[in-house]
Amino acid sequence: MEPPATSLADDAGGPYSPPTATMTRPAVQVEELESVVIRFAGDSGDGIQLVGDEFSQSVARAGLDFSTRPEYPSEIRAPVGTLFGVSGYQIQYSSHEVLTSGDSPDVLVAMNPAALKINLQDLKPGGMIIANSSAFSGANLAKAGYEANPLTDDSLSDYRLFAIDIGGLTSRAVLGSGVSRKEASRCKNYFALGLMLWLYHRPMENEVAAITRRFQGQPELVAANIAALRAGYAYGDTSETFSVSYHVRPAAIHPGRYRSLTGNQALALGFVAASELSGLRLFLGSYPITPASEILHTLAGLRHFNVVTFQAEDEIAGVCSAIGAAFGGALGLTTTSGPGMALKTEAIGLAVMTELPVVIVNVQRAGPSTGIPTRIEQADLLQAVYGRPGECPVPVLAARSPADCFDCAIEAFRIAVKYMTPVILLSDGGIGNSAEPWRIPDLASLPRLPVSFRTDPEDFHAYERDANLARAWVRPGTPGLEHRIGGLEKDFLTGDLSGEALNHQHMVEVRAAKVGRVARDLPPLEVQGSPAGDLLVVGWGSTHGAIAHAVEQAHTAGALVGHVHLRHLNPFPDDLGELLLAYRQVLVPELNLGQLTRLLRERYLVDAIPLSKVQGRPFKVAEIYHRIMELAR
Amino acid sequence: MEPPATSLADDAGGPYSPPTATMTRPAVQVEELESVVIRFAGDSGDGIQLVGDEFSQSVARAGLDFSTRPEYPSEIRAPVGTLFGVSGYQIQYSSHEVLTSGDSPDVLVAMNPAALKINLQDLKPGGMIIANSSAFSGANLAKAGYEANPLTDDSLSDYRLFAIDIGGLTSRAVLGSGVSRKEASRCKNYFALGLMLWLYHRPMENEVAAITRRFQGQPELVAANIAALRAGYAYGDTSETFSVSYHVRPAAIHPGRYRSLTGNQALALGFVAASELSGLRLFLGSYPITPASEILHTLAGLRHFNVVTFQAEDEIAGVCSAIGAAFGGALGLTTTSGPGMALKTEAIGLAVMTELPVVIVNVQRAGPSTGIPTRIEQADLLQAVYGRPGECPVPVLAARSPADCFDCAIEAFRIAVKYMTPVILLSDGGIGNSAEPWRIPDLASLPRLPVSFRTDPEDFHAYERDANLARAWVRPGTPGLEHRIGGLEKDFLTGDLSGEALNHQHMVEVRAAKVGRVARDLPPLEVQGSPAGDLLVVGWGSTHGAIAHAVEQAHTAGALVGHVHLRHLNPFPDDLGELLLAYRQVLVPELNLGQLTRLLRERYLVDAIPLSKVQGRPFKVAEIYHRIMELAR
Amino acid sequence: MSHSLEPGRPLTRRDFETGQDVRWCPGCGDYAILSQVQKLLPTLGIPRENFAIVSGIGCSSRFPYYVETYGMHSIHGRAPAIATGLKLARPELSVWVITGDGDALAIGGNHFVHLMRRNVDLKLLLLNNQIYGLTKGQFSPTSEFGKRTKTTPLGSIDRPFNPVALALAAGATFVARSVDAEQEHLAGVLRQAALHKGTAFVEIYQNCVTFNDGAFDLLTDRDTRDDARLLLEHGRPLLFGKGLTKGIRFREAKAEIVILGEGGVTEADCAVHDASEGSAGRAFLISQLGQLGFPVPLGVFRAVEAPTYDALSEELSRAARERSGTGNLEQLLASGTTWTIS
Amino acid sequence: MSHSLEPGRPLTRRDFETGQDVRWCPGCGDYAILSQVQKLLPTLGIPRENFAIVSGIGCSSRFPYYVETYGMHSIHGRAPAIATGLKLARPELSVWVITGDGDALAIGGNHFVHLMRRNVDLKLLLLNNQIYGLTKGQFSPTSEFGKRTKTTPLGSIDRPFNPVALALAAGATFVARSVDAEQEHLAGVLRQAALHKGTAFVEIYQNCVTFNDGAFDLLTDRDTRDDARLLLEHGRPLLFGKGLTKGIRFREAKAEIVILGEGGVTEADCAVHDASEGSAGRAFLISQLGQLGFPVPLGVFRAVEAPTYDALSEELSRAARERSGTGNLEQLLASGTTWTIS
Ligand SMILES: Cc1ncc(C[n+]2csc(CCOP(=O)(O)OP(=O)(O)O)c2C)c(N)n1
Ligand SMILES: Cc1ncc(C[n+]2csc(CCOP(=O)(O)OP(=O)(O)O)c2C)c(N)n1
Ligand code: SF4
Ligand code: SF4
Ligand SMILES: [Mg+2]
Ligand SMILES: [Mg+2]
Repeated sequence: MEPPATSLADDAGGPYSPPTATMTRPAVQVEELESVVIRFAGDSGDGIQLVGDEFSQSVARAGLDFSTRPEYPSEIRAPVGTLFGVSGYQIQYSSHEVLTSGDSPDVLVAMNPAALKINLQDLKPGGMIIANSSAFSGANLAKAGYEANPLTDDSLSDYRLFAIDIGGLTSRAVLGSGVSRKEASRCKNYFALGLMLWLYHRPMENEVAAITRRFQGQPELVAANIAALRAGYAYGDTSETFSVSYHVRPAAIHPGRYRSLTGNQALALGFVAASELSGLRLFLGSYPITPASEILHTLAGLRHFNVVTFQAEDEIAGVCSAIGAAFGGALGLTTTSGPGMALKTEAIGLAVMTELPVVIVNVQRAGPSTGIPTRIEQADLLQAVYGRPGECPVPVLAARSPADCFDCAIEAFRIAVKYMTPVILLSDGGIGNSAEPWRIPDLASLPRLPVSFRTDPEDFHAYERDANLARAWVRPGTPGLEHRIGGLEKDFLTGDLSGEALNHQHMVEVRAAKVGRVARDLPPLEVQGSPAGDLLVVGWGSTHGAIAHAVEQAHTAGALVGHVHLRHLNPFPDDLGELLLAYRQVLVPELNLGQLTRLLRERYLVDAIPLSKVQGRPFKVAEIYHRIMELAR
Repeated sequence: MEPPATSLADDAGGPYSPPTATMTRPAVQVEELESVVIRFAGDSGDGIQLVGDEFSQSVARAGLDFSTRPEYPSEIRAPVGTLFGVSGYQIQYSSHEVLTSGDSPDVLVAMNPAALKINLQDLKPGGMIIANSSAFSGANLAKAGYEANPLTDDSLSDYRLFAIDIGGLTSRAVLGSGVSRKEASRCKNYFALGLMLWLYHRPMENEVAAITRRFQGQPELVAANIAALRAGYAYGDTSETFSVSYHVRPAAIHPGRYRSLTGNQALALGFVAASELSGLRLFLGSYPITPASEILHTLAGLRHFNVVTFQAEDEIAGVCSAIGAAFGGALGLTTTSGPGMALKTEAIGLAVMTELPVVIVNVQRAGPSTGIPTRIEQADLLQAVYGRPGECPVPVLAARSPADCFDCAIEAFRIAVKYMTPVILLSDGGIGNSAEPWRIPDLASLPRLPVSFRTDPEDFHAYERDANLARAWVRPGTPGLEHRIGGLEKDFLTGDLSGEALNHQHMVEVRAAKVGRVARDLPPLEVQGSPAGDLLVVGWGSTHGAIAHAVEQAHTAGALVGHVHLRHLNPFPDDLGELLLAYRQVLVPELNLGQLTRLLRERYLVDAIPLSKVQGRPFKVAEIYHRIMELAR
Repeated sequence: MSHSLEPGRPLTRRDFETGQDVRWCPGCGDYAILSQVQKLLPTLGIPRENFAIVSGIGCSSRFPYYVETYGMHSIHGRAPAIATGLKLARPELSVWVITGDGDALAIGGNHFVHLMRRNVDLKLLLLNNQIYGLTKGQFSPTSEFGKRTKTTPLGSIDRPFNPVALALAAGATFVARSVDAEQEHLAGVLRQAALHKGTAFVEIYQNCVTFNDGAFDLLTDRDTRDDARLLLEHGRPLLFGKGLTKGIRFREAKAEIVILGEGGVTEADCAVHDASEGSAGRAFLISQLGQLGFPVPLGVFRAVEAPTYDALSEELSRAARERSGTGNLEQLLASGTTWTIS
Repeated sequence: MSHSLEPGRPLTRRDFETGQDVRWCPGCGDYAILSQVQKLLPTLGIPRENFAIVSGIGCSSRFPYYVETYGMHSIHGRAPAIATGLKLARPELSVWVITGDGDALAIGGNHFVHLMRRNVDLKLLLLNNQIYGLTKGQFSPTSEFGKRTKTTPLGSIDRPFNPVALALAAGATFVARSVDAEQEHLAGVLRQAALHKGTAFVEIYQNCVTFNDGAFDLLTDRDTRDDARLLLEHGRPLLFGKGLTKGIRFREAKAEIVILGEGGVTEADCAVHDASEGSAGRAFLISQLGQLGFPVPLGVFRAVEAPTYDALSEELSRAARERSGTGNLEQLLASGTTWTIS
């Protein structure tokens, strides 16, 4: 298979530029790989995220598929060299479709002892370690809890260790560029990047350009960082440290124009798209919280669209302002994570009662309570479905990947305006912060979001319903349609207050039925693997990649296993019940104690088996694969 | 069966006084009844609740069992004569055990047209109407939506109508007592009471005494109201309007000393008992909300106990202050209803994480959102069990009757301190406001609530657990045990912050297992009716009376039906699974869309059938009975 | 149902009445306030459909049901937040918030102060009866110390808020106080609030006949009111008492009562009220008078011009469009580093 | 683990250190504040085990982990409510609240003002860095207008709170301000707060090196601080500037700057600071100075005596017992109308 032609444009609408390969390759052996998992790790001040991002950009340009996962320390700027100050960035890229950032790295780039200490346990047996030996000295070793220097005490003999004086080499390389010692030391991440580019056969030119852009107006820094980059590349090429370098063939990716996107960014773009597609103002009322804040940050930078962002005094004000905006005829949006979600539940009840289109995004994190804010978890599903007093039904969606976030954002507002209802959209910290390539869609391919406000005063009744059981949306400012809504129970037609027994029963049932109607819109479920057989693996949210890989492996190994991944968690798609019956057993891998499992058991009386992991870490493909093979025999 | 001897003491420890029967009975026919349901209804200014309470006291004194249900208008003081200003009070009393306030009244006392209009639909076919004819005039009829006077247009011919000029007769009776016209008119409720006492063979003396107490220091009002009471009694006796009067034999009630109690009062007393039994301060932090406020009102009046009440600025501060108090070594309590419950969920998560004994009472009302605040509903069960982000398990209990509230209050704190966990206790507006006789327990019969604070600094670890999986409770102020707790995930032993993968999994599982342990303490389930057979009716909360009646009837009619009523909703009792298997079918009557049904289906994969009523009204026995008979064949 | 409007006909009070039965206790002070608002709205030159009234929960918060405009009877304490969202989404609407002392200052206290700080162009009427009416008589954050209520049978130990002072400290640009029974005064204050650009906060003392009857009698009874209250008028000296024979002056920064004519004191010695003063300092001093045994000030404490939050928000959007051009979705989706696989 | 105490040995700073790694950015102003608190606590004559520190969420709220007392790192904004419950349950404890500008004034604004109003005997230290630190740099309710942050790329349109003014308006009995870098000043203010009976609120300007570096440089740099700040001292005239050559006086409740020596002005013409004044009016005027281009006041604005909420609460219980006797459960259960079935 030949690598597909790729083009790179750094800005929207930029000119086509053919791939470049100006460096002559060193004369070492080249090994072809199907895929590789690399983890960069270092102190939070080491610029690890930057290196990771740049490396992934480079990989993307080559038409490779990839997936990344940053791991931030939970401290803002932890003391240098400590274990809790370690920052990590993992990337998997491949000539096949990449669905996760990989279970265990093949290569660990460790910029200091703490980074080695924390990440070694994940490294594949026999994996490669590239360690910055200059950082492996007294204080740093002690802070990481090493009694002896692991680079020299033979304790790493099970791995392929490359101890390189990255610090020293960088300092020498940047000599003469006019930067301070401190600045010089900050360049070592580019040394590491240069080395990795060499090792994985990636060209350097784009990085040079990127450095030039990044340090615009600071010519010494440009010079120093480029020098470090080139020194790293040259080190690989000339030092004869490495006898092998690696090449991964480009993937057979769907043709099109691509960019890299995190889940949070994708949500932001999706919401802007919903605004443009509906012609309505998007109003975001939000209170910052990890790992959801980036959606607010991104949308705050897009006010040249019909977008208004409002940093509220708390989460309650966030959702309430969105309800007010929806009452005004805008797309009401609020974004948060677990603790904030708890606070919004009373107001979501009001949105249910007033039947206003508001989307509530919960980028889940590890709980309960403050929990482990920077860690992944999927434990807010039952809260989304059942977590409000009263019979208070709300459609619930979940995104499965960063790219899927874009579609889910539009889908959430499609449902909200069609059915006049709040909608909860679940993402998680894994998806939110991970990047993957995203094929930029044609505008024409996006779904329609038709909205028509009622303007005709003839025979108007505030709670009269259309065929979707939705009441009419009336913008204040429309003459003759003045009316009042609120949280008290309403007459099913006029919307006047009503405490009538049968009216209440009717309204409770209608609100439930309306949410139930959402199922009518859903496309048939797509099943990966066997369409029937021994085992159906049912997943939702960010476990998609790991499950899909595991099922693919199991299927290839001959197991009669299928995989369905649910985007709609409430209501369930109509065809799910039948699908469940087509298999002998049902397995539900979740990053919680079995929440979807409970919903499936209750709804379908199926003895679904949970596969629970609640460690603040994503599933490894192998964990799911093993369970599948146990069950599918 | 002879009526049991009864004694009446108006104050605790008062002297024994034998029953009195000084009035000579009128010479009308006396019909013996097994039970009777009476509804008093009138304008909210008519003193209906007072009459109802007095009547129920009278019935109680006779050793009859009873159950009452007030219906307040949702307005504070609605305009006179309007439909939404109608206040009602229903009592059922019987020579058998009384479990509900009755489906349909046998007798309706209607003080004005609006009261008639609203309540007529509930009256038994052929039932008795006692109407205050003086109120059936122009404006009042119009406000109630009557075009003609129903007392005179024959529209009530299906009922036994007694139109009595209660207003006029009262005015004449109180002439000379020196009260104003307005005050005179306010006495008509006592006329009605007098009449009903006569009609149901109840003595008048205690009412005379009650009036004397109530209007202490206002001799004219004492005189006037006693005059009205006697006039009502005399009217029955002498007017020859009634050819029959009624007598209900006293019930075979468990001997003991009794008082009448609403559910909210019973909770308050139960919490004081928990404080006394544990020797700990009871701290209530609460924000007023219908129908829960009365618990706060009652406890605020009991500060001569070791009780501190704090009216917080909102529900969040209410629960947070309770958490702070529990941290301080007190019994932390907060009380609310649906909308407030929503607001407390974030903080309940903190209580789960810090493992502090806090009891959260939710006196449910009709939702969602503001809903119908004065109406009954049981729709907050799923929110109680699942309504928090993260894996956040909390034991959930529900009281079945006003008297049961007392025991549940103690049970809630028993669990909270034994397992160091927040506990949610569900009641509802029906139970909260209804009164029933309560046998005053012996102190010695109350459960123990042993609490021992840790004081030994040796080998102290903040999250070390005892056999119940509870961590130690340490009161600040204890030397050498200084430690920090909080909402972040903790090391399983030391309580230090931990983001460790396996520690988190362990802690999530331990918190779940701890709540699961509660099931070990539970007594075997009690089954009413058939211990196995065709149909098990599973209930929880305030539906107890209606279900028990219906099952009794069905059982008597030969159906193989059993009834189990769950106090513990999370975790379920260990023997529930087996019990469910002993019946062909399972029916779950609930005042919601099937919330316990969902929990049973999920847990036991049993095809439980919901019987849903969401009308802001309790079940009628007949509704459940019919469904039982359909299913049990 | 909505009273129908013929185009062109001037609006009247009746156009702002709904058919709904008004469900307050007979004699409740809320009636008078409703009536003043219904009189005021038609005179503002704003089409009826461009009004929106948002309330929380409480007796007072039933208000929107009785005014024939767009309205939302929302949840307890959150009306300011909902109204803020509405106004930011639709700056052209005239948005009013109706709230109670519990709604605005107990559960809603945070939204209240943040609204004042931001200066969103909303009118907020706080119907202060110093009690929780709807829940039948518990003390509120404005109830007096020592008050006996259902939750304080031995007397409350909470010291009350002074809502005017709180609003001033939070940065409010318009702060006023009136009382239900003084219809003319109330009408005047409400009109000024309506005309203010920015958050206009009006505290209205409101008599709850059922649970706190007579709380403001001192201020409204003919016999006592002249000495008990101080009517603030912009540009006029601070005078009170029967025949305006007493005055307030500030020595350094302490208030003193002076008797005109005594010891040669004249009107000119009294402080002149300047509602438009840049600093909120003096308005705050005046707001403290009631607490100190001085007469209770009624009227407009402060009315200063400042950019409104909603206007600034629109301005941000304009600036963003100026900088980046009107947003283009296609460009946005394809922004950043892109590559093409063919 | 707890540093062990021999009975009788006087407490030292080290007794209040925990073994925990302190996880703030190097150079963060929180370190200095922690250090002052650790120095102060052993000197108060309170056994170590009788301290409890409650915090919310934020960088600042990590504080309890580093102080060897009882502590709770609670949830965002709610520390005042938790601490209130703790103090009402256990009035004998010395309870401290540590909070940030977001924690106390954004999500926690309501609990903050209600705490001030009630005067619960708690010490509340607000570490104000005018930014959300923990969530990595969004503007806070105390950030300046126009600030560019992650959520305001075009500049913030929110006008900031003045926490001191807000606390005064809410009725606080002790209000002070200091700054992390001025260790001695901070130590003095903290000591006064600790000794105050009632809610003691201290706003501490705290430098966030990572997201808002240098925010208070004007107040702490040797070159600028003398003109930029006004050090309040009870009973002393309001003087500032190098060599204390300038003063503040109030004319009719308006502040003016005077230059000593110019036009015959002497110290005696300047306002004398009286933190114990009954009315909060003048303290409020002083709190406004910073906003008006005058120097920023540091020190104790207000320190007045008033019954504490917790003491009043205990007093209620005493009164109840006096009236009804110590509660007897048996009697309570059998109270009201009872009847006996035999
Ligand atoms: C979340 C929530 N908490 C509590 C309540 C109960 N509640 C309704 S109104 C109210 C207070 C009303 O007082 P105020 O705002 O002064 O209004 P008023 O009735 O006096 O006009 C309370 C506590 C509620 N509806 N929702
Ligand atoms: C309910 C909830 N909402 C939001 C957050 C996210 N959050 C944590 S700290 C914080 C603000 C911190 O700012 P500040 O109080 O000023 O403390 P600092 O970090 O600056 O010391 C926010 C928004 C949270 N943890 N919980
Ligand atoms: S309770 Fe008070 S505030 Fe409420 S309607 Fe009645 S009088 Fe008005
Ligand atoms: S982010 Fe700022 S406030 Fe937080 S620890 Fe770092 S310097 Fe301190
Ligand atoms: Mg009120
Ligand atoms: Mg801060």
